[in-house]
Amino acid sequence: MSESSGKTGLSRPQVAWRAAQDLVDGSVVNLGIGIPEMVADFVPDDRQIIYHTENGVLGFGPRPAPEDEDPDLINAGKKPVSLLPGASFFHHADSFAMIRGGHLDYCILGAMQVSEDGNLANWSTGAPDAIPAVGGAMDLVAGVPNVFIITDHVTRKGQPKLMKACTYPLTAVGVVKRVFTDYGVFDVTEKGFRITEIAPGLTVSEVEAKTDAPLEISDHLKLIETPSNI
Amino acid sequence: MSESSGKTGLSRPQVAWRAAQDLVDGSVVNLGIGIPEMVADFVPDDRQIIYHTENGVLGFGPRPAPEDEDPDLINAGKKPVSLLPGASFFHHADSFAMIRGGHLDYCILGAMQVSEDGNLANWSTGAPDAIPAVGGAMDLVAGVPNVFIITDHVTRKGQPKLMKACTYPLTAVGVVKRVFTDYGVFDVTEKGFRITEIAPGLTVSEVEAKTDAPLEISDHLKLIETPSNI
Amino acid sequence: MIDKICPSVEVAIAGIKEGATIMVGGFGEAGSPIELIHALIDKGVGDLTIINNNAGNGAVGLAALIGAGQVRKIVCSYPRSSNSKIFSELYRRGEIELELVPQGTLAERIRAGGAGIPAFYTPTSLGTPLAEGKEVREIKGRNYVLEYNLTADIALIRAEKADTLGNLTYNKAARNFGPIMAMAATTTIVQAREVVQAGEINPEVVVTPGLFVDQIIEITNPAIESQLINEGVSYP
Amino acid sequence: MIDKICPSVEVAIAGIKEGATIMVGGFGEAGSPIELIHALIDKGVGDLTIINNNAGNGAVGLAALIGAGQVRKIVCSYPRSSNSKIFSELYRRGEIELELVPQGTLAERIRAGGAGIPAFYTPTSLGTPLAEGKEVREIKGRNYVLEYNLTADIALIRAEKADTLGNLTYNKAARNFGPIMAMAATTTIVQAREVVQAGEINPEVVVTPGLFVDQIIEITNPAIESQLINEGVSYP
Repeated sequence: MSESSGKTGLSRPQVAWRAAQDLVDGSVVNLGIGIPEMVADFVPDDRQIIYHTENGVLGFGPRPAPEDEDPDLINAGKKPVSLLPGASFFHHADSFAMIRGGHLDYCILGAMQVSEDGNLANWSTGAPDAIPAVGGAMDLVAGVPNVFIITDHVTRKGQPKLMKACTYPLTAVGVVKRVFTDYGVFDVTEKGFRITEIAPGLTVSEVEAKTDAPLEISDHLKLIETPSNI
Repeated sequence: MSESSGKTGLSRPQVAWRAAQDLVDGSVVNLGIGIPEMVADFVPDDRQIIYHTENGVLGFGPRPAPEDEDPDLINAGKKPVSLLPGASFFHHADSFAMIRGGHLDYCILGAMQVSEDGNLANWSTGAPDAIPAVGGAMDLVAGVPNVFIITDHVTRKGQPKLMKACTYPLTAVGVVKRVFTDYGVFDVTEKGFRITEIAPGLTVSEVEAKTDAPLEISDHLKLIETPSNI
Repeated sequence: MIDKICPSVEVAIAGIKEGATIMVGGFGEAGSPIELIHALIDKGVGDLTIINNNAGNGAVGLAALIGAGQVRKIVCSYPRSSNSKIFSELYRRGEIELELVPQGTLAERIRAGGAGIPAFYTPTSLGTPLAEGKEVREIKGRNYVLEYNLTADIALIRAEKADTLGNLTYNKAARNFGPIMAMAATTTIVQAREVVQAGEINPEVVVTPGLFVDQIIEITNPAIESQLINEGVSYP
Repeated sequence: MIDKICPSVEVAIAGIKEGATIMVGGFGEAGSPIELIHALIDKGVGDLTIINNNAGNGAVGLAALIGAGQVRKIVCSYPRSSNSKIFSELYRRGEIELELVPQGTLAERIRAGGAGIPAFYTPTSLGTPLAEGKEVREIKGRNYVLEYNLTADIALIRAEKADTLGNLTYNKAARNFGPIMAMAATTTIVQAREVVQAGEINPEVVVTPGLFVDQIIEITNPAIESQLINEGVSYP
């Protein structure tokens, strides 16, 4: 999923595109900081998605032109956003009431590790000199019914991120529903990870070799076909 | 405190006037339904009091002319009110956050019984055929730092309402600070009721005879002097 | 694409089922969604649990719903009314169940239900009959009562303005329970005095953001409960 | 009579004492009351506990307050910053204490502090290191963590408009923690871009009712944190 050439699997925009296809029309979605933000660029034109950011905006749109930026109108990643018709503002307790109260449909987050029982680790390596920082991730995964993860399938050092068990400190237990990686799409089921779609140029055994948990293979395993312009 | 003639002690408007004198300039006050509402009529002109009603209005004013009444602008007693400059509206959870969170300065309520340890009973006689109805009283007395009571000193049948112990179901334990009756002004202290002011035409022993608890008599016991036009 | 506007009150409430738990907005008549309640009477579904601050006035709106025998239980703070005996007669006959809740605890339980908070501690009702059987806990030297949240299948509320995405504003003290009930119900059905397009309500003044609202019906001139009562109307 | 307007930032913050617990509004720079923070640096009171979502950016505002050594402890959800090492260096040296709180739990604990709720249960952080040592309780088949409220001596917040009674509106996403911090502090001090007379803010659009606000200072053109950082400013 790095942009370097010669690599198999999907590019990051392609993973974001793939995740965007699973958002149902009319749903309310919170996108995590970083790659998940790219998902908004790839929602099919015939679907209306309402975006929520935990710092108190519902119904925001793309980054505005530089001259229209307002330091008081930012998303959770502290980047400027625009407003779409029908937007609203609210304070932090109301914003997290939405999140924790189950009023969002999806959140799409990054991950350091995901375990086959749906545990998520995405806030700390636990290293002694790391500055711990959790933000809103623990609330999002505790309250939003559909927790999707977008992540590279392996770390920069080639270590698996889909694990039998997470070794990093947890963000939550048993919350992840689906994982989108450069290698494929993985549902988290009662039996563990099930690969339902695979990226072009990869075999299931290549994916298994880079996954630290058994993979159930869907009876309907599909090849991911991304549009040629992404 | 009935309006019938030939009775000693203060009239109801006089009791309301007396209570109004104890509200500090700039304070936020919730007035209970009924006689306590009369307090607003007697606040000295040089003091600004902000009135709160638990159904979501801060800064309301007197009942408007009939043609200006709005069924959506009422107080907790469901009577029409007007708005003063600087008013605001808020929902019920925010309204009771104000109450329970200690953001009001005074509430002035009616009572069926008050005990010498500050217990209040004002919502139910406990009679088997009574329809129990509590409203916001339990929240007000739990959250507002200065709970004042306005009440007739005795019931219509002549029974004391200032008690050694309440016999009716409680609204709260140990919350009442001061009681204003047609007989006088009573502080609730660690030692019980202390009479600090007495109504014209009454002796302390007459008050004691109508009180179901010992009375400590203030060293500075005062005669209540009400303006001649009230 | 999202459009929450319904063509009729019948369509708006079509999904309400026998046995539902329904939060009904309003403090007395202020904010009472009277057309939605009357539609519910016309529909005739019964065995309902109603959560409201009161138990109705006169023989219209909530009182009429209770009078129609559709309500099994009511959760409220103040069921007494100077102008209605409907609830009190049923209650004395043991034909309706009452859960009496202090008003602030009622509001906070509803807000908690909408906010994903299952339970909280409150000083309200400590040492009173309404705290009997409830857990008491000392926190920083003071005792508090444990209260659980309230949720509902349906919320029926009245708003002033609604846009097509469900953003709402209210009129004055008619706001009361509307915003928190919209949060706490699985399906929130709104009667609004005016429906506008998304973008016509300033984002700064939205009181209920659209994600809390499911169905909207425009009722330009809602009946005024106290007027109906003065005219001696009883519904239907 | 009530008038909460102060003649200067110095007067507005005059009551802040050594050792105070201070809630500081803002999410990053949005809503950060930068002139009030800088006044606090000028005043020099120390041993402070700061409650904020973050731990400051660059070398201005909150980061500068921390850099000045005035902060003993910070309660926040996200102390990392791409453009400031002030907190992280003090933290690694053990010279500042950190209480890390999930953002929603932080917001709810502050709101609870303002609402007279001493403690509540939440699903957030269950099974993670941030729940270690906390009570867990099963409610309706799911486990929840017990969290206690947060209160403060002082809240410093930034508003858009304030009237003389303390009613506030905010600008866009600068609202964030302002309304709940104003509720949770004994004394709430506001810097507002515009001060108006009571009655000039529509009662329907007031976000923070005046009873939550104590002192107001008008700062018509507040400094923009990111601009200061881009210009390489460090305060003082």
